[in-house]
Amino acid sequence: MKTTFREAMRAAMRDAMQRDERVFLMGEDVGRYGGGFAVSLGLLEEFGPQRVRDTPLSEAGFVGAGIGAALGGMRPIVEVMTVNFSLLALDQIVNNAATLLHMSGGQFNVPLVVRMTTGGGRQLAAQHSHSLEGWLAHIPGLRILAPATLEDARGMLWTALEDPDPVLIFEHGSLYNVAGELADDAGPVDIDRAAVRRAGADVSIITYGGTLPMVLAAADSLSAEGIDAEVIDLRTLRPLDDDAILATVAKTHRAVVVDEGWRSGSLSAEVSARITESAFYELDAPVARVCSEEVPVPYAKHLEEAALPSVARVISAARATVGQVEAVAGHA
Amino acid sequence: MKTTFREAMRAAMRDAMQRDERVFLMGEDVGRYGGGFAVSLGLLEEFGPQRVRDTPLSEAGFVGAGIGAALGGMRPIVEVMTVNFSLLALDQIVNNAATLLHMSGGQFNVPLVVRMTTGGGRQLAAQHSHSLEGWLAHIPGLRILAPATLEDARGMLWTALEDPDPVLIFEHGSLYNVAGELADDAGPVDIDRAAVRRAGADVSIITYGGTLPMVLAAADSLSAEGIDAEVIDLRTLRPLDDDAILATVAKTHRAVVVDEGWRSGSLSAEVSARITESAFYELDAPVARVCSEEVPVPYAKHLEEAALPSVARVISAARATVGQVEAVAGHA
Amino acid sequence: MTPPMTAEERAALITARPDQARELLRQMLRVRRLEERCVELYSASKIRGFLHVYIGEEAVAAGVMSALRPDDAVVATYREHGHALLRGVPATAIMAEMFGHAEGCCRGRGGSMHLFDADTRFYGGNAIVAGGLPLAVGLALADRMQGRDRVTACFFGEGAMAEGEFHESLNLAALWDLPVLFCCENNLYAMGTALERSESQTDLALKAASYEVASWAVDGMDVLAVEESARRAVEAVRSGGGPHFLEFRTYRFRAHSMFDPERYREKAEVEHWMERDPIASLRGELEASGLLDADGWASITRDVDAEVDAAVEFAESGTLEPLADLARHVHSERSTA
Amino acid sequence: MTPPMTAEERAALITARPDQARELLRQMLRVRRLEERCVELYSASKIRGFLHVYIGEEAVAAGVMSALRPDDAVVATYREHGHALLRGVPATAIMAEMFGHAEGCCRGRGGSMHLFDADTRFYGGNAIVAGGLPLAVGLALADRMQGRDRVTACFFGEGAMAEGEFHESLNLAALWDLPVLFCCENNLYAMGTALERSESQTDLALKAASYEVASWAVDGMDVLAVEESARRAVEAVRSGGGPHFLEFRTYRFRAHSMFDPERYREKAEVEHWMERDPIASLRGELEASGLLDADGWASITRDVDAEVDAAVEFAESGTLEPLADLARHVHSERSTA
Ligand SMILES: Cc1ncc(C[n+]2csc(CCOP(=O)(O)OP(=O)(O)O)c2C)c(N)n1
Ligand SMILES: Cc1ncc(C[n+]2csc(CCOP(=O)(O)OP(=O)(O)O)c2C)c(N)n1
Ligand SMILES: [Mg+2]
Ligand SMILES: [Mg+2]
Repeated sequence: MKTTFREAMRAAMRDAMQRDERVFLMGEDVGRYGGGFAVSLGLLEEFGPQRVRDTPLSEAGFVGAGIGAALGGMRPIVEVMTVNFSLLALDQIVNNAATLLHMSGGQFNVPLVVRMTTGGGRQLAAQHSHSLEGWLAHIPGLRILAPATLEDARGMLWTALEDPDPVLIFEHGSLYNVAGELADDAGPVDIDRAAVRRAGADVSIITYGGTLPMVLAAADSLSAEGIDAEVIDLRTLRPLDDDAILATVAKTHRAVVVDEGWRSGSLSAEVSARITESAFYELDAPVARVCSEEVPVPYAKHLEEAALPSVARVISAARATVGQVEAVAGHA
Repeated sequence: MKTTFREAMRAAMRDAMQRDERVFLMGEDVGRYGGGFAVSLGLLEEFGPQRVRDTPLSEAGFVGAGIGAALGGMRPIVEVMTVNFSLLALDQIVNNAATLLHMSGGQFNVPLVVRMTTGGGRQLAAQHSHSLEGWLAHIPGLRILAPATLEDARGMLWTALEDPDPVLIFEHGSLYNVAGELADDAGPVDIDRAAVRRAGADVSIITYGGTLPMVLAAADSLSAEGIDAEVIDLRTLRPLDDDAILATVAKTHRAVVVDEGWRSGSLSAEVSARITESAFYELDAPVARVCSEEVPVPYAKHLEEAALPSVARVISAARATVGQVEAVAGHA
Repeated sequence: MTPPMTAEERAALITARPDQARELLRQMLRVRRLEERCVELYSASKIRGFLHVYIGEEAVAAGVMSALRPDDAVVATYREHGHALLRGVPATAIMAEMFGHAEGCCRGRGGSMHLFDADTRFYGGNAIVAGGLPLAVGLALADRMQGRDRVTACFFGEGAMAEGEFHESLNLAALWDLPVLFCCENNLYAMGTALERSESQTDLALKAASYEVASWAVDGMDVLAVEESARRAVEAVRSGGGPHFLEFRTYRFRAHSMFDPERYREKAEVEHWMERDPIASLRGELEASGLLDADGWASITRDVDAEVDAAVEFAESGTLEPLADLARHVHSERSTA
Repeated sequence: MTPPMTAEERAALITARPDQARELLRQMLRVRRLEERCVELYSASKIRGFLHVYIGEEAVAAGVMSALRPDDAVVATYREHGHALLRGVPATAIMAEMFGHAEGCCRGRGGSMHLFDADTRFYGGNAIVAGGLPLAVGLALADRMQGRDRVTACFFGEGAMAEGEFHESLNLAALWDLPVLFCCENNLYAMGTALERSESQTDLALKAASYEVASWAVDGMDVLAVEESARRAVEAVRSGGGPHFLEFRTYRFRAHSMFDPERYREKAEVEHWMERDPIASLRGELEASGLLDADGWASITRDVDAEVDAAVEFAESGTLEPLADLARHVHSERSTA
């Protein structure tokens, strides 16, 4: 069936609410407005205002209420319109959702799913273009997901709702309109493993979420010039799938990590550090990173494009990494 | 003169308020209570309630008010009692303090200093033991400092106040009682460069803030077994002093990075990734990390100790790193 | 809310100060025409990102700005083209900013939601709902500590009042007796969320009063009422009366942003409010009182259109910030001192 | 605040229900003695971290807890030993928790500030001021959505009322008509910050009422007044009356925590409040009414001391969680399903 990322997310929510009476959706403008990004359009009409709850502008309040409702036996899906506003709810996420199970010695689990849009690229400027999923991936007690394909948009939510612990789903704003084919019986998918989105032999390009389409485009171009890139979609940012990362590096011996966070302290840094720690002697070249420039994301189109990762930057990083291999080979 | 880290911080604040009428201190309990960690004890009496302002429990409100006061020509020092509560103020720090200069095309700088206590180690459990300075070090527009010595406790504040842009100072709670000698004329210090706290030839141990004493102790022990460690104190976590990091790696060819953040997404990951990127061919062994275990920090002493970095863990990481060098040498 | 004036009282007021009334009309029209053009330019893809227009609410910014002094400060939201313009930011610089050009008031880095201007003490342009309120408190604190009799006017929507940052800011301002004028633009909706689904207490002035802040509700479709209430409140704030809160009851005629299908309100409701269009109303009253004739109106619209045309032309001919400057203004360019 | 009862009215009340009065006395004493022992154990380094005692405020927890049903929920703060104990968490498990032992109610992971207990629906133990309020709202929402007539009682200090999370929680609870009983323990200080330096509106019940939440101020040193107000409020909440707010006017006799030199308040003020010690007062009244004699008191104290002794003994003989289990309870141990 032909669908879009947005529709796949919506189908996942509808499915979840049909499967389980305890599932409900809450957030700013998820109901009457139809969702800030129209993901929940039509759900209010289908499930009513009890299960599709418009909230006031109170990110800490309603995320915290989601935690409480989860403690109380519900299975809330809390939509924080964008990651930018989630800064207002981080106390609840980090100090409560992530810690309650542990602080209570295993007594109180928090079966909560928080969804939010992340990323830049739509000229929304500095306060509306953050990519902070890497921050949350630092926090023990949370599971962090980043769907990048229609299958994952459709399938990750239910698996997340079955997780007894809090799961955050980051949806890159540029993906909602991505259209394509999805199997009619598409359903829940695993949320434990990274995926090889393109097999290749020369260099591993490791990414997730919004930058996956860009990386796949770069891989196509690279193949035209004889560089065969393997593309890994991390899918789950916490816990990272070390096996998949190490397997691809063991195969290609070269890695480029791509994410939209600012380079310093990016999730790519963690992936790079892990590769160094566990596969140093496999490496034929230093692990490279393609991230955002260290500037608040500017409004002007040309500046924004220059600030964010791009196909061109991925290609040149991959080329340089492959080039360096030869330098080393020559030097060895 | 004999002094403590706490007194040196206090002397720095007194000095700043004497130097510049525009400097004032604001935060929860900085006045009548004398500061949550007694850092500001006596300042209310000396400078009066206008310049030493007790605030209500409103982290977003008073941090934001600090930003506004800075825009209005003041030089506020805002004390957020601990990093744990700063989660409530992150919207103001990330969306305003860090972005205003850039969003306004260079018109509005924010000469604000925010001080906060960070770290664990005092059995305060999961909600009171965060080490989130690595998070903030991800944000362009901010400068992040971590004093670890009496000189820096005394000297970083004034330099930070002279910076036209926002500076965050993270003070590890375990350092306040550290006592030692400080020159009578100790004053402002640079906030651009890392420091070599111990010269050594065999392995570089790179750290900052609360873990510096532990790393120095580890270096002492290591030297007894014939491993000569160089200890680097990063001091400034954003921007990182790449030159210093690369210089030490060029010298020892082996590095262990130590910080108290959880390992995944730690600041150590960034340091490791940078070393890989810029000094890969200098390395004789993979960069190692010693960070906190991936658990919310537990209350019980033995569990907390096991969760946080320790002298023993630093020693064994350094040993392993040096050991691996030989393995490589043998294999080459 | 002070009871609305009778038609006779209004006519008398207008007759007493016709210049002021005509000036307020002109100011509102400047905003209206500028924004109508913005909408066209958005459709033509000249302006991108999010665009939130103020059409219908112009009386609020026009009335409040006319009560401020040049050395006062203004903090606004993402719906701030009108505030910037009426505060004195040149239309050229505003339009160029929305084009993402180097000649824009923020060199193209801010865009529609982030207009800033140091000359007029216009502190943005904030895209985080309620995010500007603590800044306003701090600006006022700085004035207070430095003994300056300046006022900081802070605009926000009624939706912002549910946020914790609103609460903390009102409390701080009241506790410390700071010279802030809180201007709530109650247009009844926060995106698609109606006031009664967002606030348990829908009497917003009463709500603000619970912080011990002097508060009034004002007809925000009546620019004269806005001007009068703002002038009084500004005087009170300036003379040490502590923070004041004005709830302006208004309405946005257009969608929340360019992406809003407006599924959450009835056409009839919109039409009802459009009958109270602040520009048409005042124009009608001036004409009825014989204080504005066809020539007068034509001259106002001519001037306004010329300003808008010039702004668009200026923006069209603007340049792009060099890519080499991407990383500029992340940190201040430090003096060598 | 409802006017205090006359001595005669009180005597009549006590005489009417002497068992209840004696039981409340006993409950308050359980908290007092347990915490006095905690302070000693802190000095002896058996308990570490932060320790905040409730001494002086026992009437609040005793009165409110006695009004709740076992299936209701409780959310508290870092000053929660008393709440946990009176909610039914065994003293043994509480004390072992503070010792950091595996036999503690949180297996030693939580400590003094984080007591939790699933059996009694005691949801902590929250060390972030106001951090528990949204949780209480959510617990109540779950009950509401599942059609259960349960109440969630949420305790917090007056200092928490300045936080944005307070504001957002009150609004949500009122807007959605949720069964939360907000219990503000107004002990006049937040660490060293007096109420009038923390809230522009010092009438806290009035403040809460501005959210359209039914609100009363209650003498928090009078356990009978607390019990009565709580019982009425719980009934109202349970029967669909929406959230209620009770301000309990009380005082902490001890320092904020073990690290507080108490520079911010006068000894005389502390002494003044200590004259209203809720335990001494009720004991005195019972004795004056002839409803408690020396034997009766001795028997109460003997039972209480035995309970506390047993708790300490239990804690002393506790074990350490194996280091191998460090990473347990970060994630749930999933069933194989
Ligand atoms: C903290 C935060 N949450 C959500 C949003 C998304 N958002 C943008 S405008 C808006 C509605 C604001 O309504 P109101 O304050 O009434 O102002 P209005 O748009 O009506 O002028 C929302 C929800 C945001 N920008 N910031
Ligand atoms: C968000 C947050 N800010 C600051 C603190 C530090 N702190 C702990 S208790 C406290 C005072 C709280 O006062 P109140 O709410 O009145 O409760 P009380 O201690 O008087 O019972 C403060 C400031 C904290 N724990 N959480
Ligand atoms: Mg609105
Ligand atoms: Mg208190």
